[in-house]
Amino acid sequence: MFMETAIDTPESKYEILPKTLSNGEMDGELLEVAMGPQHPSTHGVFRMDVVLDGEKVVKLKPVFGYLHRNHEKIAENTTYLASMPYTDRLDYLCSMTNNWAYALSVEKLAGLQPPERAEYIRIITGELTRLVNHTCLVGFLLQDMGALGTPLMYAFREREMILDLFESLSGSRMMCNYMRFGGCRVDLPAGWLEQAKRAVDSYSGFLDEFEKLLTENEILVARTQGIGVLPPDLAVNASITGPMLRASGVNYDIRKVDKYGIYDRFEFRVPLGDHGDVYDRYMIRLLEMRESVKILNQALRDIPAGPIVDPKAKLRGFRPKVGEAYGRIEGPKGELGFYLISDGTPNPYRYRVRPPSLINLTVLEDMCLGQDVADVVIILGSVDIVLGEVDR
Amino acid sequence: MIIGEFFRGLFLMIWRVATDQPEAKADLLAVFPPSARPVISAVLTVSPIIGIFATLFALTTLLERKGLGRIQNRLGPNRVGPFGILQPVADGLKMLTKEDIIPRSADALVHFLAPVVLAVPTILAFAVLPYGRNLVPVDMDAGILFFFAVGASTELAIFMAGWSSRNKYSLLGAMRAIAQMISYEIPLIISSVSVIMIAGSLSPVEIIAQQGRYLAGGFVPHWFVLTPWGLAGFIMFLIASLAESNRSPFDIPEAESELIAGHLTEYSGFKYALFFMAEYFGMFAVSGLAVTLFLGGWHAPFEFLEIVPSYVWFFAKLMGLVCLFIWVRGTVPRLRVDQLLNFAWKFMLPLSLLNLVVAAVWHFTAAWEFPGAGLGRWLLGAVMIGVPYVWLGRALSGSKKITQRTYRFAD
Amino acid sequence: MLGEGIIKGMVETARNFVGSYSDPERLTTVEYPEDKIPAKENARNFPFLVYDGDDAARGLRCVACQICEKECPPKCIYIVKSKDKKPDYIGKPQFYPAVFDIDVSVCMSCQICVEVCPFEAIKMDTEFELSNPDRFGGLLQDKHRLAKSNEYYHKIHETEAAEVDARLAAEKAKAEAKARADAEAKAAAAAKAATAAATPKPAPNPTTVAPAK
Amino acid sequence: MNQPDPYLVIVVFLVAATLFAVAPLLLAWIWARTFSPRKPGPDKNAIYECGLESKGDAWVQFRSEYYLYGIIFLIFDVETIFLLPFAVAFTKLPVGAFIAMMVFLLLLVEGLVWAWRKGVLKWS
Amino acid sequence: MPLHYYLIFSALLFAVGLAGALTRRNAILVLVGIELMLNAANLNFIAFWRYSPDPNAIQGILFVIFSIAIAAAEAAVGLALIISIYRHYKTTNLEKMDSLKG
Amino acid sequence: MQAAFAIIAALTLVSAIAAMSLRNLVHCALCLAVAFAGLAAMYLQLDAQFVGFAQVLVYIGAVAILVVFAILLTRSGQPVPHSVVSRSWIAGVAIAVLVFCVLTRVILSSSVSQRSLPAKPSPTVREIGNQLMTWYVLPLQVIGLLLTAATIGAVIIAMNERKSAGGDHRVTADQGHGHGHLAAPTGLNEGNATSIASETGSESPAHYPQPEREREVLAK
Amino acid sequence: MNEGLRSELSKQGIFTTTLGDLYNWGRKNSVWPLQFGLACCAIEMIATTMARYDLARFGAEVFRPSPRQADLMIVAGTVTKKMAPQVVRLYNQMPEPKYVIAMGACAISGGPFKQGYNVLKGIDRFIPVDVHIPGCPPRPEALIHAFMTLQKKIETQQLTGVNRPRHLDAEAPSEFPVPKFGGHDLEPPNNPAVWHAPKLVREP
Amino acid sequence: MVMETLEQIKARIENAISGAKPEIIPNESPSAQRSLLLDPAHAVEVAKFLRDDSQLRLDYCSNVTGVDWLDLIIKEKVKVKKVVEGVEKEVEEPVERKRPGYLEAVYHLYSMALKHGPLIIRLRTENRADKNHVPSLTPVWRGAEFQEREIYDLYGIIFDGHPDLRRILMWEGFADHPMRKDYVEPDDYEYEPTPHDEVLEKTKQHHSPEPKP
Ligand code: SF4
Ligand code: SF4
Ligand code: SF4
Repeated sequence: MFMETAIDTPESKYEILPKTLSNGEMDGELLEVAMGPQHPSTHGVFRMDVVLDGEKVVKLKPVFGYLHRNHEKIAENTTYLASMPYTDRLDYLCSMTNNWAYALSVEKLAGLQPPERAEYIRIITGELTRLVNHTCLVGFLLQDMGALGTPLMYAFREREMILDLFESLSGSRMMCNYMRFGGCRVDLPAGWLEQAKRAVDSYSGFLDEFEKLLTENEILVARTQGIGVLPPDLAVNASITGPMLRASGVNYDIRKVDKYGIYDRFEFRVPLGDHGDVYDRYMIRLLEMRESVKILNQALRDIPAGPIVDPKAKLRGFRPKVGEAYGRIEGPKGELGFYLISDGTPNPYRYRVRPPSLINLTVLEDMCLGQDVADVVIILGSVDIVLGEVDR
Repeated sequence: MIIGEFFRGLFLMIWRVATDQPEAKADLLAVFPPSARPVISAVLTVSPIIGIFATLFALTTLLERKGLGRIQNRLGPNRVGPFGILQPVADGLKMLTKEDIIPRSADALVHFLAPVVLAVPTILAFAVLPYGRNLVPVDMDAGILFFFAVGASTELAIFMAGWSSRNKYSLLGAMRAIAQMISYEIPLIISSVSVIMIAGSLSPVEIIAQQGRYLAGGFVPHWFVLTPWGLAGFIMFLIASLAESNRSPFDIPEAESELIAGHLTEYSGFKYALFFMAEYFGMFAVSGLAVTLFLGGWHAPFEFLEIVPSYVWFFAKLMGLVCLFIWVRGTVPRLRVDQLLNFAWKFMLPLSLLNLVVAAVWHFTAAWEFPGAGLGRWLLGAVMIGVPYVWLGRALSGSKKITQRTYRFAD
Repeated sequence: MLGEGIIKGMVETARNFVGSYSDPERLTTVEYPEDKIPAKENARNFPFLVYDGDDAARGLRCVACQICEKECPPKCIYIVKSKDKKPDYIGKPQFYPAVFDIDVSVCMSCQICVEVCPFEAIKMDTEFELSNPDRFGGLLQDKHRLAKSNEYYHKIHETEAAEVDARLAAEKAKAEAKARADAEAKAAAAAKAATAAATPKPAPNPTTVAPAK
Repeated sequence: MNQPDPYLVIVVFLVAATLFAVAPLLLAWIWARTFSPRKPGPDKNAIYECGLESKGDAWVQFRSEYYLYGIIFLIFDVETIFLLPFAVAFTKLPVGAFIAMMVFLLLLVEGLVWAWRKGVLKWS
Repeated sequence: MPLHYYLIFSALLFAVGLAGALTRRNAILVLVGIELMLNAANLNFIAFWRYSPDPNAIQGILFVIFSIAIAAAEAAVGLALIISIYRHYKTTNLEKMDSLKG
Repeated sequence: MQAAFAIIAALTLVSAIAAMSLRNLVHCALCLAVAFAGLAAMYLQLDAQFVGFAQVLVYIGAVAILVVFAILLTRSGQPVPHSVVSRSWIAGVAIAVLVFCVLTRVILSSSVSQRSLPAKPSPTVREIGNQLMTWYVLPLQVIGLLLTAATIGAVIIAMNERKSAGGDHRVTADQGHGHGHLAAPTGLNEGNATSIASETGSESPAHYPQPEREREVLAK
Repeated sequence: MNEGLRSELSKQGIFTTTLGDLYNWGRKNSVWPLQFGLACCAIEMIATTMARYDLARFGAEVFRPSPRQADLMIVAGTVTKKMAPQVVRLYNQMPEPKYVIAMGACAISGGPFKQGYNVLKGIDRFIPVDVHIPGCPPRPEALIHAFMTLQKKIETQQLTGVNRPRHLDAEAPSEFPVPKFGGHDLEPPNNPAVWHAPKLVREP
Repeated sequence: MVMETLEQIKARIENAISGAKPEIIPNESPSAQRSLLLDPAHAVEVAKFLRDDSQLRLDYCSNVTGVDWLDLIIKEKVKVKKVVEGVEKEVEEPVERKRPGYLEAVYHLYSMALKHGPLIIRLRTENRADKNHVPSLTPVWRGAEFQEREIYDLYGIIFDGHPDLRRILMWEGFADHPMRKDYVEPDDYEYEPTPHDEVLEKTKQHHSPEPKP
């Protein structure tokens, strides 16, 4: 009798767990709680409609769209170049990789080839972005676990160092708008490489500190191990990508698979988890950061001199040929792809972002069912979403 | 004339308190008619305590914010008054003038009463703590029991707050808070029972008196924390008191990350401030009790330091513990509610019961006379509590398959 | 799993706490209104219009070609081209913007206007202390507020401004050379009694800033 | 020794604590009366729910876990009122009394262990 | 102060508890009424002990302690029963329970 | 003394009556707590310090909480629409009044009840402990047994069957998913995965059903 | 303090003036923001509270998750039409005195996304905004600057008199109607009591 | 690992599933990503084949998106033989061909197991108005779940067999599908500090230029 009142959508996808006990007795009532859109731990304006049985989650529906900013529509009404600054605002923690993915797709569409130095710069900035993203993620995750800001503060301390680099390179801390079709906007300013080397060198130290602070912490371990398990077969089928996929043990990293840019020149490994739980996702990100540091060291060592833009690239009056292209990179959150259809005009006919954050949320409910409410927030945190990208 | 006497008495009282002399109030009381003396005397006892703790509360909030700031590589409040010292005043003023919202569907009376009912017992708990050599407001035979009794009544206040708000987060938070507080109350009491066993009294004054001796030429105080059972009891007491005062990592009831602000969600204005204050008062009270039970109360750490006024030591130790709480708060994440309850029932409770046995053994082996007996006793106690600790810890974490992990790498 | 992890973490926080008193690495706070982090060379916030010389009205480099207006992604520039031409600071008659407004409450600091401007007339400012209780009065900037001198530009973006100046000088030299050549050619042509008129346009497109090295 | 009656001090404490808690509330009320009027409204006084309109009642039926914990707590609470007199008298008591107390405790612990085994202490 | 003050007060309390237990429909409140009656009895114990010629014979106190323990156990079991019944019949109303009979 | 008694008695009685007559059960429980507190104060007045505090500890700290839990668990928190008293409430009140009258008569007629207050006793807690552990050891053990029995009994009664059956949400939840036809990927870990060095690697798949084929690949 | 203000103050009498000063001092030094972020700007808002910029120096690090305890709503990010009712409701649920900072281009005007069909063109269409910070995102220092601007604004408010701020005026509204979802747009698309479309100042 | 060519795949699909008629859509841009157009009737079967076939194993459906193709008037000049003034001549004559509009769902498939891809498949609706159904591929690839919902929300394609087809980004009760090319945005530019012509035009239609005081 309470079923009707508590659960609204009759066509809901998941069968609702039998609430009535075998002998017809019932225990407790379902409590419907909205978590979000203003909620301390949904990382922005995300909402989950959670149905609780005591503390257990029996149903969870993500609700999107609170940050639907019509990015795709705006991009279809404007030029290819003018969309570049908008990509910064997709996943606003990783503007460089967004730029890169978009530039890569347009280059595919228009047949441009960035020069060597530009490729190196892209790798450097891209991996720095990965560091920023993973660091912040871990900080936020711990924040969700109730660690009162300390890990987050340390994370942001390091983030500021990298943002300084970005700012002196592109002029803006977060919204770099740095890459261009066929290259990059400006060359590295004097002394940038040295500064970057210093930052990268100190990063391992920071990671050590971070791990000392947390990785062995009993509370963290107890809170994360065995929570939000994502089996690999489901992960693949649900198109999960990025660290979340690899935490489930599937070896798929587009940097290795597509070898886009010049990733085949670098030596790095792809860490894989065995359990696919929150702890694995946390650890995979820490390990990936260490690999990123490796890549950065190589790239900073080897970067050649030379031009930074493909001479064929045009800034004004850019009109690719009729056709379509899909380009993708391994963003910090997963596969970030851009699908473009050109009809020969200066504006793309169709502009589509494949948002890893959104698609990684497909399995949110599967991971949360049967867990506690308190786990929901850390599971969500471990998925690593940014609402700008989820809702676009 | 009377006024002169009054001020002389007042001055003498302050002087005597400051110099640790007994009978501080006598001269001042002489001014008043005998029938009024008991009440005046009580008021003279009570008002400074509340005043001091209110100030301490203000300072602690600031200390906490600054301390957390320093832990987090930043400065913390420093612009309101010199070094930000007036920050709490500004906060208080603002809270006082803030609009007070009572949700429409809430139970207005209970909603109003909850913060009051919470604040009163926590303040009452200050009644039995001995603050200095001659400074104990109420010396009762069952003082410790009184402390626990008033501590127990705060749970109802939290329930009132959560229930009357009629908000889902509030009610969930309140239920969690109660579950947590009742679970940790038992370890809290039992871990102090070991002290009571050895001291043989429920009176805080007596317990402190038992810790007043010094060993090794005045350099090793005879505090209970320096015995194996005392140390174990102290640690358990601290953990339980963290939970009782809802401090991180046990701040589940107001777990921001899922329950907004728990039972406080619907409280605004000064009612919220009262909750906030009660949390800190609760923290002071349990720290005060921990100091009394385990850290020798107002006794100095070394004999030659006894010349320093005793209450200085008491408050120094108290603030030391408060700083420890802040430090913990700055470091650890929060436990989940079931883990927390598990921890209380499956770990703290057995160990605290075991600690009683250790204390008993300590008592029974007091008669040992052979050379090295002291050390032997110590080691015996340490092993008796340490081995089960390790075993239980292993067993509990093992049962949840919590392990060190290694990771594969693909090239 | 017996509490060592927590102890380790507490040691780490304690190190940071103590370090915050001795080690500047561990006390990263910059007390903003008194201390400021020095602005980076490339830092950008909102555009401003560069003028040469010292008369803001005359020296504006902007010729109201409206390219930036068209390219600005959120369309926050509004230009009305003058009907007449006015001599600029070197005396060359040019169109000028009768109205040049930027709504900084919309501007996304993307620098695209700067990139597309063929005349090096619009540049990015580093000023950020613009918060204002008045939305329309305070944040809609007209050309008088936008105009900043070339010296100011040099002050905030030293290297870039030097490059720009060099480029402009080179262009000017080239244009003059071309004009001279044209004039000579014209003279020659006139001698041949042919009609030829060329208005040289500064064609090269300085969109992507050339490599610094 | 003119130490007053302890209960008198406690009563005064009680009164003072109540005053201490109520006085600021009163002050706040006076402030609101004189200067800043309270302005209740349908939205402001609605239940907060993450910015959404609240739906469903919060006063729902809870699950019995809470009660199970409550039972065990009650039993152990009662146990402490036996434990405390024992503890106070402990130093003067024979070993036998200690053993008797241990038996008493063991009985209760047995209940706890039983409940543990039974999965009562599993918050699900 | 004579003893009968306490005794009459205790009788009053007992009567209140009894009236509640007899009149309320809700099973929980019936239990609460019983609890009140038990408390009234406890008060008697204490009062008699206090007024006994040999106040150092503390049986009265011990009795009350035991009585508190028993009352607590009773409350635990009683409330558990109510919860269990509620689960069956979805009501704590005694009259309804009567009519359900099942 | 008299005044204190009067105040405490009045408070206790009023809250007891309120506890028995209010409509909202949570209010009843709260009033009950006040009544308990009043009784504790009365114990203190009678110089039974230990019992007074024990009363607060057990009744307010535990029994009241239990009552509150029971109220929330049975959803009795909301005021009910119908009358809260039973149909025969007049009879109930009458019986209560009758009992009170009889009791009062008995009390007033007894000579014992006129006894006045003897000297202040000093029942220290130590005394209680001594007596408890010597003369009353047997009752103590009986109480221990009783409490244990009460725990077990109450838990059995209050616990529902599902708990003892150990049903796990996840299992059901997994079965409940609509997508029965997950692609079974194989060879995901193929080839390059170096050193499966996990200590727990062997037990990890227990968390989720790993497709059979994948195991084979891992084994290769 | 300018002359007019001074004369005004002398009219009010010394008591209310000191009281008012005290009140303003307390309010301005203890502004607790609502823990509420919408988009990219929220990241910079978080960065402002972090070690490098440390908003805590102003006593404003106490980000409260519940609007009941918050004084300041920093609208940090794009307010979409789907989100706007929630924002308004949250604002309504804050106790007086309450302030709003519109942080970033989006919150002021829709910013870069103002051409979007689901983007609200400025939160000041529904609730009164105290301080606007342009920028996309504004630098953390800009937020601190805005915060100080707000403090200055609070400082000059008077306790009594006709110029007293909204929250001290019993007649002034303290909550604003929450817009409803319509077929294509919010209904109403703005609150005319709060937002006046200013005159177009120039010829097209 | 290299994937088979599109032609090979097409042939194998035709072999394996009788009645399926995939069609290759060319792509002349430098990316050369051609795609397979599937007929809705066999789409699910083909998708299953693509996923399970041991050589393809396209287990990972990366990107799903909608495209709106409006009715297109294609103007061509066709040579027609005509009798003009009695003489049969070849005359070029403008012909207007109408390609009816349709909605399209595009799926980008990769293989995680064999690490190849992409294979692009497309599904088309019959028209843009009422015959806007295509089969849902969510039962084959869970990853398509939210993306198909999004397409439904923004383009209005109805996916038959989708487990939970509701609006995802816009609110319930939203009347239109905003990403369609012909969607008319609500006019809420009552005031625009930097008004461009089209904005002013729009404003004029809906609002009196005189704002309320
Ligand atoms: S910076 Fe970008 S948004 Fe701002 S005016 Fe220039 S082009 Fe427009
Ligand atoms: S592009 Fe440059 S010259 Fe042209 S209008 Fe804009 S600022 Fe002026
Ligand atoms: S103003 Fe810019 S940074 Fe801020 S929310 Fe809008 S787009 Fe993001």
